[in-house]
Amino acid sequence: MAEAHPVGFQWVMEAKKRGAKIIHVDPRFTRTSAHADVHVPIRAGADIAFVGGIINYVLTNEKYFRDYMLAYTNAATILTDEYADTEDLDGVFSGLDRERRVYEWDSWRYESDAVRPAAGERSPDLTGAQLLQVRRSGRGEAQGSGGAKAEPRPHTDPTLQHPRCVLQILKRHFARYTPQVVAEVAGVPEQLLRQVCELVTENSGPDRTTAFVYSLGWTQHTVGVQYIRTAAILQALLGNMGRPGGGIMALRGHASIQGSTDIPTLFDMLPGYLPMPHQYGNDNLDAYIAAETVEKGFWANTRDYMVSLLKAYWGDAATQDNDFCYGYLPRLTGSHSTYETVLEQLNGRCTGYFLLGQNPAVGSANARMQRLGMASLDWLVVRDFSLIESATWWQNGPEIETGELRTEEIKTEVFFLPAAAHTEKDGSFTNTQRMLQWHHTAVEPAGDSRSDLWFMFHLGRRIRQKLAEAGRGASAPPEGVASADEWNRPVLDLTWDYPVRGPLDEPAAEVVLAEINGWSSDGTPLSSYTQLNADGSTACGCWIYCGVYAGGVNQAARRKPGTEQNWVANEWGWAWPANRRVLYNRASADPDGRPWSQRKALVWWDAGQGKWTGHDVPDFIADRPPDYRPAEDATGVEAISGTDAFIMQADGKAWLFAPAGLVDGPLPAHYEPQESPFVNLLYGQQHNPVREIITHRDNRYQPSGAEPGSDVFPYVTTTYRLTEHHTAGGMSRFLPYLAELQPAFFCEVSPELAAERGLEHAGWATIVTARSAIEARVLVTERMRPLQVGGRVVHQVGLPWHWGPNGLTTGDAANELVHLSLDPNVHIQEDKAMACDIRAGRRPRGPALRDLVREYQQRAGITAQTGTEE
Amino acid sequence: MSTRVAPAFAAGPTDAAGGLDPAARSGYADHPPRMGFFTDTSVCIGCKACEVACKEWNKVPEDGLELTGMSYDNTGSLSASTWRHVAFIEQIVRAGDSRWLMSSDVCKHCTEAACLDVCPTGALMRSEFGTVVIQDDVCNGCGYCVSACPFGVVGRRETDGGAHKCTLCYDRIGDGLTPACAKACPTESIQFGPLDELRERAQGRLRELHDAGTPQARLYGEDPADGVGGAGAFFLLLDEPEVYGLPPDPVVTTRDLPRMWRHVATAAAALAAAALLSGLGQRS
Amino acid sequence: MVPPAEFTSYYGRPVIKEVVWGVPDVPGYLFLGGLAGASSLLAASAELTGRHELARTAKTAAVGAISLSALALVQDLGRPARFINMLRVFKPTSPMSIGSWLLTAYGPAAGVAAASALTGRVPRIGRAATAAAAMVGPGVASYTAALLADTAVPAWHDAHRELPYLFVSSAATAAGGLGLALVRPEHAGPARNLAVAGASAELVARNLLIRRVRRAGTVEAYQSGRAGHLMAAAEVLGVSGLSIAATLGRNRVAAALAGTALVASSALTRFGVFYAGRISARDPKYTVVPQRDRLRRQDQAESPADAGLPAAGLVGQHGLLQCLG
Amino acid sequence: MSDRAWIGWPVYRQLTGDDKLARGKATRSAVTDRLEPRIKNVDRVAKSVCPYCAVGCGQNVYVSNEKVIQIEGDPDSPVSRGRLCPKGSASLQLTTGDAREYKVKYRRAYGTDWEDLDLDKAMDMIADRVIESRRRGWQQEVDGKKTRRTLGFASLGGATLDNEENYLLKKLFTALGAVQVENQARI
Ligand SMILES: Nc1nc2c(c(=O)[nH]1)N[C@H]1C(S)=C(S)[C@@H](COP(=O)(O)OP(=O)(O)OC[C@H]3O[C@@H](n4cnc5c(=O)[nH]c(N)nc54)[C@H](O)[C@@H]3O)O[C@H]1N2
Ligand SMILES: Nc1nc2c(c(=O)[nH]1)N[C@H]1C(S)=C(S)[C@@H](COP(=O)(O)OP(=O)(O)OC[C@H]3O[C@@H](n4cnc5c(=O)[nH]c(N)nc54)[C@H](O)[C@@H]3O)O[C@H]1N2
Ligand code: SF4
Ligand code: SF4
Ligand code: SF4
Ligand code: SF4
Ligand code: SF4
Ligand SMILES: [Mo]
Repeated sequence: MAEAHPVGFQWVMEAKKRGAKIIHVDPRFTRTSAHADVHVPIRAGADIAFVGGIINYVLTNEKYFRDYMLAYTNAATILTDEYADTEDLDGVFSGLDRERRVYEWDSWRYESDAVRPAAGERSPDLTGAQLLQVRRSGRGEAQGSGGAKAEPRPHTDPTLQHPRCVLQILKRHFARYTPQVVAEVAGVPEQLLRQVCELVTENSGPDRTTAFVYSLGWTQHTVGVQYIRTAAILQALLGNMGRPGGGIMALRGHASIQGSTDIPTLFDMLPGYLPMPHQYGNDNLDAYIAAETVEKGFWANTRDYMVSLLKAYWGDAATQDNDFCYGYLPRLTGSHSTYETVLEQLNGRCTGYFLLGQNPAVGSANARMQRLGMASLDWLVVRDFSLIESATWWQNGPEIETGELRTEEIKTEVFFLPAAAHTEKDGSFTNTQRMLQWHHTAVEPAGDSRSDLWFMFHLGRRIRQKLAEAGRGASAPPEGVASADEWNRPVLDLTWDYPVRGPLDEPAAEVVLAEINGWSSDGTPLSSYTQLNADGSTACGCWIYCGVYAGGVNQAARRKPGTEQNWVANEWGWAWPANRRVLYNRASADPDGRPWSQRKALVWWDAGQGKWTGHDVPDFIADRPPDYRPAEDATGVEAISGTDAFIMQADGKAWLFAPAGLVDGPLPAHYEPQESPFVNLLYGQQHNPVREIITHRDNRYQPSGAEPGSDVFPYVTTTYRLTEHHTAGGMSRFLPYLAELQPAFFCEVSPELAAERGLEHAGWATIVTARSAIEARVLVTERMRPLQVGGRVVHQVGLPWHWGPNGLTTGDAANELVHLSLDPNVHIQEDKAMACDIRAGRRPRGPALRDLVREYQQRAGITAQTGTEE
Repeated sequence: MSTRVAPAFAAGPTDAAGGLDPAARSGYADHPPRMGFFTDTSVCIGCKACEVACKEWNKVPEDGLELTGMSYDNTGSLSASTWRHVAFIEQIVRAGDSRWLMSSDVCKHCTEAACLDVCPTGALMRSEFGTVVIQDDVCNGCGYCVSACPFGVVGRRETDGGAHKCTLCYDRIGDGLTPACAKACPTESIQFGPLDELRERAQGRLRELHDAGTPQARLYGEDPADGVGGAGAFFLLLDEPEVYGLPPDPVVTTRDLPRMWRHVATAAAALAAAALLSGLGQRS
Repeated sequence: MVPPAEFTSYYGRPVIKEVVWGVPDVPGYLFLGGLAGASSLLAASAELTGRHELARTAKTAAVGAISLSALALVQDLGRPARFINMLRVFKPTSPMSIGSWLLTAYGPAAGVAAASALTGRVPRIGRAATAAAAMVGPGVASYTAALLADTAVPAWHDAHRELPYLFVSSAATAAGGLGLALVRPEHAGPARNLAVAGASAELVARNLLIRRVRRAGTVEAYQSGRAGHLMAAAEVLGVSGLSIAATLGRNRVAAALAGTALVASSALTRFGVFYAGRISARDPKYTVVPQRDRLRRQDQAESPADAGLPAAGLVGQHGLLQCLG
Repeated sequence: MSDRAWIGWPVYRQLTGDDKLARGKATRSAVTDRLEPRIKNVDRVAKSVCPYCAVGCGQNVYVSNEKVIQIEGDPDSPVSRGRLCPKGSASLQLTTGDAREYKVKYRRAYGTDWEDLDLDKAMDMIADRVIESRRRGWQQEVDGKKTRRTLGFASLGGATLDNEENYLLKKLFTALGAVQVENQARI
C-alpha cells in the first residue's frame, strides 16, 4: 500500500501512531513491510490457505463475534442436503460439470419453503453449454454488487447446531487449514500464523475493529475472487463489516477504475452493475427482469433501473410499447473480455480497435499475443498523451526484432490521436472509496489534443450522420438484417444532443453527468434512485449514481474543506450510493439499533426522531425501525427487516457461505496457481477446476506440481508495482522526474537464488516462461526471502512490470512472460503467481529469442494440452 | 561537544534555546522566527514525492538515468540537481525485526554554514528566516561552497555552471507557503515550521519512540552545541548517521578559520622576512 | 592514529562532495600564485640590494605567473563571465574573497612593477609598485593555504595549521628556484638563498604536515595513489634541488638544474596536496572514521567511569588542537 | 558609477549596514528582493484530482497566461490533505512536459513511418472504418438466437477516463452493437 497508494498510506501511518498494529502479508519485504509491525512473507498464490488458517483458528477457538454473526450473517442458515463440500469431494463442490468446466450451482442453495425450478436458473431449458456461456458472461461480476439470487427467507437454526447450518459447514470446510498445513502450503511458520491470529482476533469485537486492505496481490489469480471471499468470511465472523475501522478495502487502480466499473466500459455490464443481456434467457425486457431480479432488497427494483437506463439511452424513442428499446441492446454469447477479443483479432473477426487510454502492448498479459492481435487488425485508433508501445509496435515492437513481423508487411492502419489531460477537461473520477470528484478545466487542450468526451461525442455525431445518409441511400445492411433502417435505428434513435462550448466544440460534461444522474419526465434532476420508475417517467444513466446531480447541483464538485467537517467528510465530493461512505453501516449498530460500543459508533437508530442517524449517511431505509419485521408476502424493499443490515443481499445477510453469485464455489478453497512448482497439499484437486483457459499456440502453459517437466520452471515469480512508476509506463517512463527514480527494469532475487544461479548484483538476468524470455538487471536483496514450502526451499523472483521499449527508461515488459488463464468470475489474469526459470546474462536477440523459448517448451514437454486439465 | 568554543566569527546574538541567531547575525535586526525542517525518518515510506515535488517547483533538471544497485535509491546523493535525496538502507535479518530504513536528506541550513561563509561572491546568503539560500543570479560557479559543506550538499551543475542546493523554498516561505517537499510528503516525515517548535516536537517524538521500544532512535543536527551550531533542518534517525551517508560529527570548517588566518599571517610574515633576508649576504 | 578497517558508510559513497576544481587549473593556480607572490618579494629584495637583473626577472616572473594564475582561476569558474562578482562583497570568512581582493591589489602592482622594470619608464612609480607588490605578495603566496584548508575536505582541513607554512616555503622554493634557473649565478644570490631556505622549510613543513594528518587519520590520502606519487616526487626533487643549490649553486648549469628541480618540486607539492584533498573527499572513510573517533573520545572523556583517565591522551586530537592551535 | 549603483554595491551595504560580514542582508541581489512564489499572482486556480491512481488526491492547478504553471496538492481534500506521491507530484511534467504529443499521426497500411493527418480528416476516416467494421463483424443471430451485435470492432480503456467519457463510450458503442468494450478492471 505504501508503494501503490502512498497518499492513502498516510492514514495507516496515522492509525499506527494511535496504536494500531499493522500486518503486511506479501511475498516480498516492501516499503509497506518496512512500516508494518509484522511482515508475513508468503508464497505467492497461497493466501487462501493462510487466511483459511485464520478462519480455522477463529472457528475452533470460537473467537467470532457471536451476536454480530448471528444477527447479520447467514451463519445460522441451513443449506439443502444436496450440497456437497470439498471435504466430501476431494477439493471440488457439488455440481461440477467436469467436461464443460462449469458448476451447476443449484445444490449450493439454502433450504427453504419456496418452490424452486427443477434445474437451471434463468430458464429451465438451458443446456450445459448454454449455462457455461451464461456463466462466462460475467454474471458473477455483475452480482458483485449484491444482485445474486438467493432464498429470501431460508430456514435457520439460531442455536447454530444444525449440521447443515452454514457455521457447521464452515467448521468442517476449514478444519483442514491447520497451522501445520498452512506452514507447508504458504511457507508461513506456525508461530507467525499464530501471532497474526491473535492480533486479528484480539482487535475485533464490540469495541475494536480490524480492517483488511487488499489489491492485486489478491485479485490477479485464477482464484482471485475467492481470495477476497476468504477475507469476507473472516471479517463477517469477526463482526468487522459495516463498522468504522473495519471492512475489506479494495485499493483500486487508476484514477477512475471504480468509475469505469460503475459506468462500465466492460463487456458484461451496463451502468450500475446491470448485467448485459445474454443470448439465452434475456429475450425481452420481461424475461431479462425475471432472470436478473431478486425478490428482496433493492435489487428487486431492477426494472426501475433498467427502464430508466433505456430512457436515458434512447429518450423518446423508448416507450412502453417497444419494450423501451430493450431490443436495441446487443447480446452476449459468452465471455467477450479483452482476452477473447485478442482471439477475435487473431482470427480476423475483429478488425478495428480503439485504445482509449490503455497500453496492452506492454500492459496486458501475454503482451506478444496482444501485439500479434493488433497486427491482424485493419485499423487501430490510439488515443494517448505520448507515443506508447501500443501505438508504435509496428515500428519497434519486439516482433520486429525477432523477425516475426516485418513493418512493411503489417496491414494495420494506425491513427494516433493526442488526448487532453485531466487539466484540460471537466469531468469526474470515481476513486477507490466510490467517491466521485469533479475536476475542472484549467486550460484548453493545445494542438490536436482533445478530450475523450470530445472524441466520443464527435465520433458519434459523424457516425450518426453517415448512417442517416446511408439509410436514405441504398447501402445494404449485413446479412440477416431486414433493413438498413432497422439495423441503424439504435444509433439513430440515441439521445446524442449534448450542448457544446468553446472554440473546440467541447461537449458539456455536466450535462452528461446530469443524464447519468437522471431526470424526471419534466427534466427535473432526480435526487435518489428510490425515485426511479419502470413506466418510462424517469431517465437515469446509472442508477447507483442517482443523486450526484441532486437539485441540479454537481455534488461531485463539492469541496467543503475536510477540516471543516466531521471525520466522515460527507460534504466532499459524492459517494455512491446516496453519498454513503461506509457501506452496510447499519451493521455498526446492534440489532436494536444501538452502536456496538460508543468508541465504534457510526450510525444508530434515533427512536425519538424515528429514524436512523449518525456520522455517516445510514445505509438503510431511513425510517425503518430495528424491530420492523416484514409481512410473509412482502417483496422488494418492504421485505427488508429492521435487522437486515446487508440490504443489497437477497436475504439481507452477509454471506459466510455464498449460495449464488460465484461461478467457482460457494466457499473458498486453496488451489494452486495455473503454473506452480508445487502439488496442492490440501486437496486432490490441483487447480481451480473452472478457471478460464485460453488455448492458443501463443499461450502455452507450463506443467505444474508433480507433472513431468515442471522442474524446468522451478521458481515462483510475481509481478508488482513501484511507487515511482505507473502501470504500463505511459505516464511515468516518459517523464524525466519519474524515470530517473527507477531508471531500469530489474528483478529482485534473494542472495541464495543469486548464488544458485550465478546472478550478479546490478548485472543481467534472463527470466523464462513458456511464452517468452525477458532480461532484467538484477537486484540481489535479502528482502527476497527463500521460503520453506512443501518440504523444500522455494525461491521467488520479483518483477516490477512497468517497462517497455519506449520512453526515457526502457526495458523488457514483464507481460511477455504472463499467460492467459483467468479467474472465471471476473476474467482477470493470473500475473501474481507463476513459475519461471531464471539464468544469468542477457537474453538472446533476434530470432534466437524464440528459439530459446522453444527449447524450454521442448525441455518441459509442453503441448497444447499441458496445463489445460481441470 | 559543549567543549567547543565558538570562535570570533561565530559570535553574535543567540536565540531562545541558547543557539546562535543566524538571521540576526546576518543583518536582519527584526526578523521572523527561524524556520526549518524536522525530518522524521521513522515514518518515511521512501516514496520520493519530496524529490519530485522539489524538482517540479524549483524546475530542477533530471539528474541522470542510472541504476545504482543501491536498494531503491537511484538518485545516489544530494547534488546540484537533487535537493532532496531519499536514502534506502536494507537491514534484513532472517529472524527478528528486519528494517528497511528510508530517509530524506536535504541541506541542513546550518546555523554556522560553511558554504555561506566561504562564498566569495555573496551568492550564498542567509535569509531572514535563518535559512541558507544561493542567489543564482550572483553565483559565478567558483565551486568553493561545494568543498566547504561538511554534508556534501551543494553541487555545481554541469549545464549552467552554477552551484545549486535547497533554498528551503525561500520564495514560498516568504509568502507563507509550505516548502514543496514538505507539502507533498504523504506521511509528514518532512515537517516544516519554526525551528524551536520543531525541536520540541522532535523531543516528544523521540521520547515516544524510546518508550515504544526503539532505543536506536536519535536526533541528528538538532543540538545547537554541535559542530555547525545546530542545523536548521534536522533529523530523527534510527541508526548511526554514517549509515545514512551523513557525517557523524560534522564541524563547520570556518570554526578554525581564525587560526588558519593566524597561521597564514605568520607564514606570510616568515616568507616576507625570508625573502628580504635573502638579499642580505655578500654579493658575488 | 590508524583508522580501523571497518567503518560504516552509505554504499561507499562519499559523505562530502568531490572537489569540483579542475586540474591543472587550480593546483596550477596555487603554484603560480605562490610563485608570483614570492617572486615579488624576491624582486623587492633584489632591488633593495641592487640586483636589477634578478629583480627584473622576478618581476617578470611575478606578472607572468599571476596573469596565468588569474586565467586559470577564471577558467575554472562555472560561469567565467561572472568573475567580477568576486568583488561584490568583502568576506573575511572566505579565503577566496580575500584572495580576490588581494589579487585585485596585487595584479596591477605586479604589472606596473614589471612594465616599469622592463621598459625602464616611470621608475618611481615602478618602485612604488614593486614595494606594493612585495607587500601584497606574501598574502598572495599564503592565502591559498587557507583557501584549501577552509573546506570540509579532510586532508586539507586537517592540515590547516601546516599548509600555510608548506605553501609559503613552496612559494619561496619556486621563486628562488626560478631566479636560480634564469639569472646568472653571480646575480642570483637572493634567489639561491630563498630557494635553499624555502626548500629546507618545505621539508620541515611537509614533515610536520604528515605528522599532523597521520594523527588526524588522513595521512593515507597524502601517501597513496597519485597524491602519494606527487608528494614523493616533490620531495625527491626538492631534496635534490636543495642539495645542488646549497653546494653547487654558483655553477651556472648546476644552478639551472637545481632551480628547475625546485620549481618543479614546488609545483608537484601543490599538485600533491591538491590530489590528497580529492582522494580524501572521494572516500567516505576519511570523513567518517576520524569523526567517529572524535566522538568516541568525547564520549569516553565525558563518561564518568573514564573521568579519572588522563585527558590529554584520550582527548587526543582535540586536546592537541587546544595546545597547538 | 552613479550614486545609486554605488549604493547597490554590496560592499557598500556591508560597510554601512548591520551585516558586516556580508552573510545576509548586505548581499541580497535585486532578484532576491523581488522573489515571489510563482503561484502568487496566477490568473486562476482550477480544482482538480490527481490523474494517476484511485486514491483520488486533490489537486490545485495554477494557471497563468493560459498555461498551467504548477500543480500541487489541495490541502482541503479530506482524502489527501494536500499531499501527493511522486506521481501526483509529477503531474505538471505529465501535462506540460516534452513527452506530450499534440498532433495527429497516421500510419497507413504497410507504411513504414508516421504521416501527418488533419484531425477532421482523421475523425472522418475513423467514422468510416467503424461503420465498415461494424458491418463486417455483424452477427444478427448466433446459433439461431438473436444477438444483434458486432464483433467487428472493440475498444479497450476506461480507467483513466472520466465517468462522463465512459458513459458516452458505452452508450455509443452499445448502440452500435459492439460488445467487446473493455477496460483495466479486467486486468
Ligand atoms: N505507484 C503506483 N501506484 C499505483 C499503480 C502503479 O502502477 N504505480 N497502479 C495503480 C493500479 S492500476 C492498481 S490496480 C493498484 C495496484 O496496487 P497493488 O495491488 O498494491 O499493486 P501490486 O504492486 O501490483 O501488487 C501488490 C503486492 O502484491 C504482492 N503479491 C504478489 N503476489 C502475491 C500473493 O500471491 N499474495 C500476496 N499476499 N501478495 C502478493 C506483490 O509482491 C506486491 O507487493 O495500484 C495503483 N497505484
Ligand atoms: N504483469 C502484470 N500486468 C499487469 C498488472 C500487473 O500487476 N502485473 N496490472 C494490471 C493492471 S491492474 C492494470 S490497471 C493494467 C494497466 O495497464 P494500462 O492501462 O495499459 O497501463 P497505463 O500505462 O496506465 O495505460 C494507460 C494509458 O492511458 C493514458 N491516459 C491517461 N489519461 C488519459 C486520458 O484522459 N485519455 C486518454 N485517451 N488516455 C489517457 C496514459 O498515458 C497511459 O498510456 O495493467 C495490468 N497489467
Ligand atoms: S548543509 Fe552544507 S550547504 Fe547546507 S547550509 Fe550547511 S554547509 Fe551550507
Ligand atoms: S559556487 Fe557560487 S554559491 Fe558557491 S561559493 Fe562560488 S559563488 Fe558562492
Ligand atoms: S525546501 Fe524547497 S528547495 Fe528545499 S528541498 Fe524542499 S522543495 Fe526543494
Ligand atoms: S515524501 Fe516523505 S515519505 Fe516520501 S520519501 Fe520523501 S520524506 Fe519520505
Ligand atoms: S498523488 Fe499518488 S496516491 Fe494520490 S492519487 Fe495521485 S498517484 Fe494516487
Ligand atoms: Mo489496475
